[in-house]
Amino acid sequence: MEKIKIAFNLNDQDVSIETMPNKRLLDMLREDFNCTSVKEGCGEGECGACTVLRNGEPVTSCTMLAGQVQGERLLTLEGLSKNGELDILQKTFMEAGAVQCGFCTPGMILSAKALLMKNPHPSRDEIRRALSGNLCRCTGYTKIFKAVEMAIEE
Amino acid sequence: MKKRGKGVGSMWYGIGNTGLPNPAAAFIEVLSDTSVNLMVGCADIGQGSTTVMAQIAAEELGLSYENIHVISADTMVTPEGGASSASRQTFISGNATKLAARQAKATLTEVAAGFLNVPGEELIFRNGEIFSSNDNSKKMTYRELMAEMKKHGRLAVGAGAYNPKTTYLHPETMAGIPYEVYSYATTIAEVEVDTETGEIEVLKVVSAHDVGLSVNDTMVEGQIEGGVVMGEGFAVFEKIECSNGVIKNPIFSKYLIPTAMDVPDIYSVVVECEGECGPYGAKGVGEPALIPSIPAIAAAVEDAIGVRFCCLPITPTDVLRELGKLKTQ
Amino acid sequence: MKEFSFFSPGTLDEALTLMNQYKGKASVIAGGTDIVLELNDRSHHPDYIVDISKIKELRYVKVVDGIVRIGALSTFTDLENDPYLRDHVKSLYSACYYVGSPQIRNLGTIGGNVVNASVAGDTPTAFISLDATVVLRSAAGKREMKLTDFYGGPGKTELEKDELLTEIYFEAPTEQMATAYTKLGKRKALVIVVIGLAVLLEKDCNNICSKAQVVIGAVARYPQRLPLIEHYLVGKPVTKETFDGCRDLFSQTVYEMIPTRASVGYKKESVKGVASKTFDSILSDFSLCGVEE
Amino acid sequence: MSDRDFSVLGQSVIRKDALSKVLGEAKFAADYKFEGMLYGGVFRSTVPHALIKHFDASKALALPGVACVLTAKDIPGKNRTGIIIKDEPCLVDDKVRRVGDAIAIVAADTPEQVNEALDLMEVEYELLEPIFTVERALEEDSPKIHGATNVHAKKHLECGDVDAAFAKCDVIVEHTYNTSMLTHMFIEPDAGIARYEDKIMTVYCSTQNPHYDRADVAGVLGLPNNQVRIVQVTTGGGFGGKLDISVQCHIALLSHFTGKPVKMVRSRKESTNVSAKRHPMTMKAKTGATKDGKIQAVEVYMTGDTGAYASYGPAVITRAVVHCMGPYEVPNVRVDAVFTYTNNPMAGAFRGFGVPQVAYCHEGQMNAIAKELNMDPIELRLLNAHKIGTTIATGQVLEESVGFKETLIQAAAKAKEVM
Repeated sequence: MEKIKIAFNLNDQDVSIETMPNKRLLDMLREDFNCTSVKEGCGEGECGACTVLRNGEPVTSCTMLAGQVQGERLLTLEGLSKNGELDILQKTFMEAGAVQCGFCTPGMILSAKALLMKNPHPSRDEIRRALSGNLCRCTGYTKIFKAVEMAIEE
Repeated sequence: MKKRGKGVGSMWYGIGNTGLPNPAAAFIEVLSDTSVNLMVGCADIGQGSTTVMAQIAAEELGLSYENIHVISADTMVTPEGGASSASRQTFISGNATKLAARQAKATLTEVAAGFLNVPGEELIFRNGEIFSSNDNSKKMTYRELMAEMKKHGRLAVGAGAYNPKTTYLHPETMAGIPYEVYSYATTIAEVEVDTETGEIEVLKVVSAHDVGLSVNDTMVEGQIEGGVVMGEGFAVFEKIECSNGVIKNPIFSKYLIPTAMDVPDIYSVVVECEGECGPYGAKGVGEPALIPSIPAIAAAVEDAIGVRFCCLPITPTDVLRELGKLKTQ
Repeated sequence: MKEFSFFSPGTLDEALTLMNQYKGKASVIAGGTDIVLELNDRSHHPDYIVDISKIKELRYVKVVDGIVRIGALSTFTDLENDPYLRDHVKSLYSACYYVGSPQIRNLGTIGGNVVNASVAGDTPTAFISLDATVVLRSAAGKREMKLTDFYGGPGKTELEKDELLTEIYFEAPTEQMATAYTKLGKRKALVIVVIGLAVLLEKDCNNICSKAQVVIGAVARYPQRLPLIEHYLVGKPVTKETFDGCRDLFSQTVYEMIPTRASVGYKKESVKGVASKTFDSILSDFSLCGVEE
Repeated sequence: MSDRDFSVLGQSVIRKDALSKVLGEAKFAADYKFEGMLYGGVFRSTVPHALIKHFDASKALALPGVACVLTAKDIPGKNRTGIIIKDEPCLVDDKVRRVGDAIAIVAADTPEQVNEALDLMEVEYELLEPIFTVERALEEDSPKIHGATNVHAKKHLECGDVDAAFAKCDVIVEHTYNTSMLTHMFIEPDAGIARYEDKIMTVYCSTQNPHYDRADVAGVLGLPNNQVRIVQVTTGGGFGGKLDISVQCHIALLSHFTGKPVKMVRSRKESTNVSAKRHPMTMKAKTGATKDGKIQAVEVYMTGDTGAYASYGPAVITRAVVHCMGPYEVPNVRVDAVFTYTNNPMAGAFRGFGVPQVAYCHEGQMNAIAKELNMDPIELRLLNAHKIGTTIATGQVLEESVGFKETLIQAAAKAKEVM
């Protein structure tokens, strides 16, 4: 098996790696770039815990091959806070009590971020739909909706 | 046609293991700069017990929440905490934490009483200060107290253990005291049923919980909301399909839990209730949060279409069958 | 995941050359939402993977001379965001809108959805109701066929091992037409379709149905046109009463499609509700267009 | 409401773990990496009930990267674990009791090698008749899954004179309720990593039950409890599903034999297949009341399927029996409950320990009584609700903190406002 070279932008930094092609984007991010905020909950694109933003859009990194991100811009939760300053969603997730076990949190925040980047004033129904690919078993989603709504108001 | 219905469900839930000893313990140390190490065996699995223990320790010691550092669930460092189950940790590890803090406070009280020259019973520890309940001018800061402790070679440490007051149940009649205290709850649900497709939509859920004392409203609400949604899953979605011992749906695409699109509007009501046995009266809410939503949703579906269901979950197929629509061709 | 060689061609020609070179040994990945799972659990282990997701030329939605052309690499999100489809081809728009989750809609491609021929695919049902044609390309050339024929053969699809599906096209619905798609699932998101129903209806100036293309998905192996229903509708006034009149026919049709399946009881009954929702949408579209009598 | 004025309690302070979680820095078990670590995997049975005639791992052992394959005979300590009853083998020795029983464990350099090794292991079974229903389990001629009986637990609760009370009731409702086998679906699948640290076997894992885990790991390794350290790391939900041992004993064994750190992360499928499930239960209930709505008697017969191993079954049956008449003053109660072993997946703890099941039953009964008497269901509950001084069916007198009526009143008020 031939190694492949992948160059992409990860959390605002240009990176490149030579790696075996038979790995998922999820595995490359976790193992080769130590982005362990990217979680594996199901491995079938259902739970959304492995969500990353590709060119600003949420995608499940467990359903992509590493080689598919050649030339793309990726954002993981590690890249969301800038110079130690938390993103507004990180603040409101804490304040609203939107975090319990925290396993879905990275993906949830990124899906919310993608929504707010595209639509700064979403309705409750738009929030629900934007988060519908991120399963949470602890919170009942309600405080998560609230956290996103608090971020709109800011 | 879409039909709406409402239903009520209540529950009680004994806190801790049933008719069995199930103790938990805590260690605490107030350090010279007034920061605190609290060691509890209790595992925080996302329900927030670490935060609860810190709040209880802060309250008892009269320090702020930020002062408390919690080390939890490391068997080489923390004492026995028992399982994070049976909605027992706020009650049992919470009591243990309070007792540990109280023991440390006994030493602190002794030294403060000497310094302020007032009887220990008069002293109040609050917001980083120690003062006499009879004479506000007799007061000192926690930092001054810790300096005084150091001078006397005293250490502010404590250990606490709590075992709920239960008895073993009689093997034949089950007579006895199964739990020291019970949480109670009532849920009212409103649903809409599509009588053509059998689809059930849970629209609104009110869930009122007697938690004794609410240590942290946001976290209590978080438990209730999570419980309501898990209850919705129980009532109308979830079922392991098992055939010849093999689970047919072990994955998220086949075992359906509610998504953000499926959850109702939830109105949590936190009810408090006088009592001495829990830490400041606190009981548990983790499991109670789930339970009453199940019968409430089932009752609401029955109310909407006027038929009884004997099995959970109630699926769209069940709805159409009970409406008499699935008679064979 | 077993070992394989990975190619990521930037153009269609490069991709077709690779497909020709590794004929039968290469698997194509576009969105990857299905194949990566198979690779990861090792149920599928090709020697070569051809990643076509970087072929920009296959990602478009355009209307040219009354034909709507959709590049195979357009994602569900692309279609959902396309104002033309939203306003003029509601069936396809809805089929994309209700797919899986935002993540899956951002990754999954129309071509993948059609080629995978999943029983529970949403867009094939809508495409067949639009009488769509698929364009298949190989290094040797290009061929076209109706989507119904694409699914007609004994294999999974008519796609040859060196071919790529590059485009799907269909005639743009006219002002006299309305389309709709209804998905019945077990919950509101991330759900596999239990019944998908897509309809294209045309009416004349006297409000009489002049054309009906009705397709049901997730009942048989592939989405099926329902000629009995279509026949019933054509020539009748486009009214609630007409639509109500075919509810039992839907039920009977579904029963005849899967008489022995365990789900038949539920599907034959609930299809009536699905049909009502679909026709309600058609009626409301016609009234919005202001062509109501 | 307490009249005490608190300074910290009652405040919605921000959780201690919130910041690390919103930053993505919180380390869950799968996020741990140790120098030179191996990956572990489990070879599991695909049949529900069988003797193992032959097991062969020679091809797996020949693979490059495979460090060891262990079976029951390699266990230095006790080969039985279990929360309440130690009836579950860490690795199958006598027989397979369910699909998913662990037969062998493997450690290798990479997860891919682990998977390849598992593919190459061969097992030959002598199939035994499996049992999948409570009814079959209770039949005399059924094969026995553990010991001499398939009855896992049996409970009887009685107070008052139930038969006499029913005779005086104006209204009696009888219904049977069934609930399904459910699974927790915590979002983080079970995971852990083990190694010796200063000669102490140290296991970092996702768990709800670290002190219990310690005893089982020590038991399997044959070590004193203080030579085993369980560190609960950030845990992605549990809901009862992470109370039983998951990967802990297996990774500790593999690390013990290889001398290296060993990590195991279950796939979603493996996690769901082998973690405990919610007991499916059948409850036949009879409830009687006088025409003024006072509940006089409750009789319940319930059965539950605990599957192949006891897990928390004994706790579930006891709690279900104590709670099954609901939070109501019922002077005459008779409850009988039987849980059986079967060759189904193991049922154990799941948020509520049997109370969600019985609540469906007792609330169904209350609503049925309300309907019969044409009473408002809230009124009926208020009329019968627990209060200070109530004597419950076990004879306990409730002395403090009984806020049930307040939940009824406040829920009804809120519902009136929002529905």
